[in-house]
Amino acid sequence: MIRVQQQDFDPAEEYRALRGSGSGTGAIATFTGLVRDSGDLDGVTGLFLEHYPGMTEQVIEGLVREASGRWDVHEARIIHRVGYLSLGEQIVFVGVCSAHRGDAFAACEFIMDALKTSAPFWKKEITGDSEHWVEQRAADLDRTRSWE
Amino acid sequence: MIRVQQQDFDPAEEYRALRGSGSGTGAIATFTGLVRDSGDLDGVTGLFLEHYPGMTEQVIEGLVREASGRWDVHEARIIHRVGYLSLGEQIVFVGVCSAHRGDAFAACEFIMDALKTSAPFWKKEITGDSEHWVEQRAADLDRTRSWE
Amino acid sequence: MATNNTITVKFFARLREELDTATLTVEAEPGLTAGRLLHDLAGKGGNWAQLDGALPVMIAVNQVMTKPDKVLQPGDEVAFFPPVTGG
Amino acid sequence: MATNNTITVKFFARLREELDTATLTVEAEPGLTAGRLLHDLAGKGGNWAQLDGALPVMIAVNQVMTKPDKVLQPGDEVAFFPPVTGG
Repeated sequence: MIRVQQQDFDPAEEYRALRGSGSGTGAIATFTGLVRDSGDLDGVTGLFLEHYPGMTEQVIEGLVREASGRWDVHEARIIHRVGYLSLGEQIVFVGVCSAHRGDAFAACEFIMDALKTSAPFWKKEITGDSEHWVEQRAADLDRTRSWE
Repeated sequence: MIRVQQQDFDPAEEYRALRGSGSGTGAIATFTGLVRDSGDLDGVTGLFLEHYPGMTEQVIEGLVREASGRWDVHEARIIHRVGYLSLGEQIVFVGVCSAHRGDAFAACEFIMDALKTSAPFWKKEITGDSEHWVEQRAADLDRTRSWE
Repeated sequence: MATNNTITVKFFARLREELDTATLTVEAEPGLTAGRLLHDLAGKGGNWAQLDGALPVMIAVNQVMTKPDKVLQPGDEVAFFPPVTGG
Repeated sequence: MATNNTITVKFFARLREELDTATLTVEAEPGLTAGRLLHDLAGKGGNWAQLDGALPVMIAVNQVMTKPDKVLQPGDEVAFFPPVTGG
């Protein structure tokens, strides 16, 4: 399940769906990203998120396929929001269920790391009086390469 | 927040508490373990979980302190159930919030791995007509040692 | 969308803003590569000059990430954008 | 709880079941170690014999994991149990 949307999401609903995926599920790992008050800039009051419709979904589907090839993944649910988001709002959700916790953690973290470096989203930080397109962080690229 | 209890828990409530931990929180990683139908035995219909009251809480507090020393942890919430649990029921929840996703994932996985090898809980698998105390898995010890 | 003998070019994020262009259409010349198209567009000068190596530009053709030597076909959709920063 | 000159001994999980004992009280002898106490208990025979090395037994004194050479003090709570399997 992959969704790119403006509206907010409820992690509890996603968790319920993952939990309902079958009697062989023993482990559910989730990650949620929030808008926080310091990124490249301090005093961030919001973000603007742009994406490339169509390509985004294809890239994320590819990441889920790749994760499913490497680990035991019963189901993966991914939501990424776009548009204007305020401080504290939810940006992204990745949830994975599996028989085993190691696979659930690894697949969840792999997808999340790869989302940051492979999926066509761009983030602009907004402070009281300025805007600033976020630069890709070398640390994010390094994290993604560490899975290769 | 550490709780050892017989009754079920709601991951959504724990998530809300983690999300409310402050404007510097950018990342929330959670893990939930469920009773699944195959462990040491196939056809598992339930578990019985025993613990050492008092020591359990102390050990888990120590794990949270250790995680907080190694990673940026804004808050950690841990719930472990005891008593009789049926197939599909929730056993354990670990949730961590942090400024950064790498810290949230690492602390959450570290605590979960260490719970399995350090906290005084014992699991008995129940099938239709037999019971069986689960043996500690070498793989779990290896996972915990990998954090050393 | 591109018609018979054209290529659709898209820009995103900082590039879309600085070039004040989300989409444009170019003629599909035989053998035209994505990298060559980028170089040609840089030749317009002004803010367009940055397309020629000043900052990293990622390339996708038909919504798949690709390298500059990719040869473009009539009807292709090529996108140029800064390194991604979602998640 | 242990009174003045005694030590409280607890068993958990498989050991509790197989020994049919959750708690017992022993005299605190000077210099008695947790490992020596385990050996003495194994001397009771029957299912108790397994305490002497047949299967791994973990030891906690006053709710902290410890090694067999730990010397026990009057009033201590010592627990013996199989390797843990929670989570």
